[in-house]
Amino acid sequence: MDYTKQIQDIAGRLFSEEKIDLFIGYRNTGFDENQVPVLIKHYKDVDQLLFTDKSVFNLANYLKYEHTRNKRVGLVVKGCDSRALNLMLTENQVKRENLYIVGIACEGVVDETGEKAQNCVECVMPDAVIYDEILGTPSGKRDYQVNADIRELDGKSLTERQEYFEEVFESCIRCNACRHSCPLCYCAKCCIDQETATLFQGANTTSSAFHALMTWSLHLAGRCVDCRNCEKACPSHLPLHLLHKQNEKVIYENFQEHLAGMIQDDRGAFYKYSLSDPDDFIM
Amino acid sequence: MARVGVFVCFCGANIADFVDVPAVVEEAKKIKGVKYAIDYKYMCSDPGQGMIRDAIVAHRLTSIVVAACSPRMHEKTFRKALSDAGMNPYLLEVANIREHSSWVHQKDKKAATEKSSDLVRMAVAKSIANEQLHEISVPVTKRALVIGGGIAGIQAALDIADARIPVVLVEKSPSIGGKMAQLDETFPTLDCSQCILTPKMVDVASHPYIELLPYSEVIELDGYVGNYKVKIKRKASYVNFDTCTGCGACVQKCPVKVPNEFNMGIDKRKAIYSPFPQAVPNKPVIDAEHCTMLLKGKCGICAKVCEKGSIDYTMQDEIIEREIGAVVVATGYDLWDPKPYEEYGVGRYKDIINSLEFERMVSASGPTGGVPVRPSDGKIPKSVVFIQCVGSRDEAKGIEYCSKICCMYTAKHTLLLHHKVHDSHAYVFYMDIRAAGKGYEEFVKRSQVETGATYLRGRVSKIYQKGEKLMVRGEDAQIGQVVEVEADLVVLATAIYPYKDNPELARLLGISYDKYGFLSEAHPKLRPVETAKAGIFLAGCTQAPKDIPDTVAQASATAAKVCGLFAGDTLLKDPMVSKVNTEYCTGCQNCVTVCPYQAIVTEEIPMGHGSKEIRIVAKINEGVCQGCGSCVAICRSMAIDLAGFTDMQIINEIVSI
Amino acid sequence: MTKLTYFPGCSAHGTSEEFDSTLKLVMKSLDVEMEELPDWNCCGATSAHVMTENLALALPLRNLVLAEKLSNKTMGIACASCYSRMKSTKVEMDNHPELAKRINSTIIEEGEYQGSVDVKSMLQFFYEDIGIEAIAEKVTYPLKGLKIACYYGCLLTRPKNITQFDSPEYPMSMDYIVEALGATATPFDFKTECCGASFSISDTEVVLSLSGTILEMAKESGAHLIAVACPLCQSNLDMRQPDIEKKTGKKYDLPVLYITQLMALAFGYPLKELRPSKHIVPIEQALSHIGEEVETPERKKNPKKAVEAEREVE
Amino acid sequence: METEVKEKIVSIEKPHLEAPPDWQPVIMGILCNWCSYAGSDLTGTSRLQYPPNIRIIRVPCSSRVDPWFIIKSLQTSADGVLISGCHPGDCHYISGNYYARRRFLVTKKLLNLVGFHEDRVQFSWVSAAEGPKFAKVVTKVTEDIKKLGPLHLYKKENI
Repeated sequence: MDYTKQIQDIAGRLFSEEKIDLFIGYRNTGFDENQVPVLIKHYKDVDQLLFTDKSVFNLANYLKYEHTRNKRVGLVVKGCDSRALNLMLTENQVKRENLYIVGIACEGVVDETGEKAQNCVECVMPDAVIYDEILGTPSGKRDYQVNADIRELDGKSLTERQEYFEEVFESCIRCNACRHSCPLCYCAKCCIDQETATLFQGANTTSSAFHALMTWSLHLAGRCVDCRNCEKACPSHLPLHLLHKQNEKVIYENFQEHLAGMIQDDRGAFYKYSLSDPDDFIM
Repeated sequence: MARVGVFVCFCGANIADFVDVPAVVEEAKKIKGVKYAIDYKYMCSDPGQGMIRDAIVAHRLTSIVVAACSPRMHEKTFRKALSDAGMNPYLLEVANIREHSSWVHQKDKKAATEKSSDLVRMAVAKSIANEQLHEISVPVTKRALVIGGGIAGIQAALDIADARIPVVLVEKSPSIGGKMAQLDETFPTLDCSQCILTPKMVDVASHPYIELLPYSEVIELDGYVGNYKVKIKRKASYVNFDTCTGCGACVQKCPVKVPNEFNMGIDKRKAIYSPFPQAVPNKPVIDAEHCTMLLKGKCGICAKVCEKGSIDYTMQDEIIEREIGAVVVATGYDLWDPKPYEEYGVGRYKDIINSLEFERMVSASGPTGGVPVRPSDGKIPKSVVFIQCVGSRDEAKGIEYCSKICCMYTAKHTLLLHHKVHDSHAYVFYMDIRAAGKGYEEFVKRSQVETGATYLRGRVSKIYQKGEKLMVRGEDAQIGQVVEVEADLVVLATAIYPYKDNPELARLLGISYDKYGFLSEAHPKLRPVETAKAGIFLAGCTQAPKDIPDTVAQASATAAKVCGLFAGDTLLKDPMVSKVNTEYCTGCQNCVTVCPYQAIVTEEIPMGHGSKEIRIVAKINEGVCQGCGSCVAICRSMAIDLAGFTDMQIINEIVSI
Repeated sequence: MTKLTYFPGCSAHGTSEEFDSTLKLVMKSLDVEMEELPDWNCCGATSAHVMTENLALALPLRNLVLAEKLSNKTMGIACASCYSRMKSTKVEMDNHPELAKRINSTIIEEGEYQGSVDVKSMLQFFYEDIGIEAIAEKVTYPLKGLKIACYYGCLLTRPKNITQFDSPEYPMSMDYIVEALGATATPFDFKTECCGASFSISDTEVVLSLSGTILEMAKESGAHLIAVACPLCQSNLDMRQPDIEKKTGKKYDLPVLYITQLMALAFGYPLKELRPSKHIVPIEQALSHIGEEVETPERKKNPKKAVEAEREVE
Repeated sequence: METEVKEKIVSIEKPHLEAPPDWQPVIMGILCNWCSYAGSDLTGTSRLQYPPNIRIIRVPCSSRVDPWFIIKSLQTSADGVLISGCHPGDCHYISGNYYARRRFLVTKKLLNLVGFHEDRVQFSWVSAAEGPKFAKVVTKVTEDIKKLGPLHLYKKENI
């Protein structure tokens, strides 16, 4: 999967036609074969752009920051990224007319080991669901499959799970990188940092990490698109996707197979309901 | 620094017997922030409240905790005590140590005492986070909207208008009057429907406080109690009502004939028509579906014959907007379609009619001049079979409920038939005779004696044609045999069914309706005329099957409700509503979708201080907000909070133990 | 080439051979390949379910299981009573898996019930799978002039929640077929009335009076003959007719023909193929009406035109 | 069998210290004002007895309950949480409990994933008329929590 050429052409075209003020894409780190996001401001820089199966990051994330607001932005989105973008549009965080979206019919990106990343293996929607033009041949929606790690955890006993996660929460350093790397964590002031929440908790403790991560994942429940930006950003390499995948599973299985951001104007699972939602777990 | 006062009540023996009250007081004194704690026999008594008032002043207390019975019991009482002492009443918290402790742990005084102390601790913690709140006063537009111009709508409109409150009466058809105008005589007194109704209709037309909008429909309603805005579509009548004198020349000359809805299609009306002679307003309208001029662009006879030149083929629908404070919905009912009863041959035999058709026939002003005739050959029927509960009380083919009025009007019909065709005989197939009502049972008896009608208890299983006659085969349960009756005419007492557009209307008004389409009242017994939405009321068959007296009574009740609502210039509202912290609001508008009352709108504010850029944030309409807190719980950035139940208050409670 | 599993039932090989034979002819011209269900057994009819429910379900279930062994998706059933039993068994089985398991266990050596085969009466098959147009196309000898009262009997369309076919009280499918054959279907109110079949042996009196009214009404409707799709209806109305006439003193001579016989005739097969000899009431006289002029029955209003239609201009 | 499993869990789910003999669990009860709180009042007025471990918080509607409250309770004070609202269709605020229901299920499952026993957080629909039911529910929850033993996991004092 290599769309470098096409993307450079598109960016070039958009700049020359003055359709955009900046273009968000990927470029080489310069010191290894990995890639980093890049914000192109000038026509001359477009040749930095590239797109391969190492273009892992979710660029929609950069739309939540000051320097892209009210600018005409072109950007590249894979299937998962576009779903996040969809939600950002639904939740009025970006204006569609300000965007030129280059969708990718994604064949999956690789993780640090060079293998196809897990979320790509289990991906439900590899093609961009919203775009102005799309690169590659769409392969369409795939069947939902429960995350392998979750399946494994379900097999484990309560105690094993508890010990496992106690360690996870212990290793969290509360740096909030997960939050900053998540396109859907765009709150002006995160609830975790607000007085009401902070008042009763120590700074960096297992307890506060438990509290923070649980709250965070519940705020993303029914919204998370499994782009794993958070995990890539986490310095402690926490398996954050577990929390999200669990919620995704519960929601998919119980609430009319809801998947976040698949269609426009479809809000998160918590902002609607069905009379037929499961009721048996309630006395 | 918080200075909390704690007042623990013995409630006579109710609490004291199972909770060590003094111990609770001692515990309370230890709680951080508590400046004053005391117990008393009856806190709710005058001396008890006195103690609270005095303590507030004496100890400069900043919030009050009363440990006593359930807040659902005496919260108001104690709030009053606070305001009497010049303190904001919402600085009160009640610890429910009776229903939640002394009464439910009567075997374990120690545990009950500990629990009570904890409950006090929680209440104190919460009260520290309490804020001063003030009742919200909402301005009221003193004008009412009445939807539907049947007897219910007419009655409601007149009663409201008589209280010198302006009323907008919207009726979808060209004339008010509704179903009652189609009736001949009314049970149980047999006074003529027209004679008692038409005067009221005229009153409506001439009433200075009523704005009558016939041939119109409500298409939009927004706002909230006291402050609704309604959009009404006035359908093009193609006749200028201001200049039209109602002479009727146009109607006479119009060459187009179409089935007459008012007479249930028994006879024909013209394409330009007013539904019936006593119509109000008595001005004709052009039925665009059938008018040759409007269909094909030629004819135009009515325009030629109209001396006033009131005919205007170019007229368009117009949208009328009104500001109103309350709504009365009185859209009435339709007759249920008996198609599922195929064994009756409905639709195959002309001589099977429904009771409203019969009503029109026997009406003196009706299409047959007051004599019932067989639609097939126009002969006067000698033997008439009335079948009750067609659709009603029939889960299999119809609906479960009882239509309430059929027993009575069928009895009436037998009488009317007897009066119009003396040598006729009536057979009535019935399940039960339900004649509950003043003078009803007597009326049924009378009809049976006077007419000698044959009442057969049982269902009809089949109707078939034999020569000219209809053979009605049914069971006579009393003799336990199948009987066959030879009938010239069969009258089906088809069920009352809600007005077909009710669901649509309910949606645009934001009120709920049941599985049939009847609009739902707020409470089946205690709030039978209100809907769940404040300021919207129900009158007549739109809520459930009713006879005329019940309908009129309910209509007047709605009028009383409306007048009550408009009694003051403003409405006072509980201050426990959501508020938005615009600094934190991201404008994702999830709260807008979640709010069950459409109480959340959006507003544009500057991006930062003095900044030109604007951003969109949520805005609570305090008038509409009912304080459920749905929006608070789903707001990820915690930008919304619910006064009286703030996150801070609840978290305080949680962490206090 | 449609394929269809054929369940004749006992009567098709006995009292109603003419049904069986004409059915085969008709299917041939409609090019439907009928494959008789091998080793089929009694449906249990009315006798089984007065004994035990299990038996009443097990007997038809065996047939259903056998039918699933064949490749065909549909099983067409000649006899209305067999049809009723099979269909209601199928519905029971499909809606109550555990019951299905229990009953199935009694005939398990025949195989596991899948619910893969659809059960239809021949009438239903003609109406739904073949279609009125297809039937009309095959007509070479239109039965114009023939007035026919279509009698459905009790089981072809009832109970509705079982049969899921046509209207339970006033069905029209057969009437449409008859119209397609060029004949006129008379308005007939007793088309689903009980003929008393189950009493035909035990209490003949009942049959006489019940079937009597049916004939009476059929005559009322101006019919030359009665069309049926059920052997029991046929035998009752046909065989009992002389006794009924004796009882009532009226003369009906209404021959009772199977819809398949009429179709065969209209499809151009010679009269003898209808096996006239099988009939108690001779059919030739009635059939002689073919070719007579009839006032064409009023066509249904086109709903689109309805407004126009109810609107008249002086 | 069921209990055995629970025993096992109990023994491990409190790694930090054993339950003192006179230990009593604290159960945080969050009740909606219109149905469940009224129901609990009825339990009182009809003098139906139930274990004294529950501490009741009044909220206007079950939809006011932020999953965060549950997490907070487990993190700070409570050994178990009971949340109760109006039966589906009876919500005083039309649809509140439907939204709440979704959040509850997800929260319950998520907590379970990270090692909290399902019984730690329980939900019920109790109408204003169901005094007896409320007593039954509280008794059940209390017994379940007693079986599970004290919850030290993530409690601040253990860090």
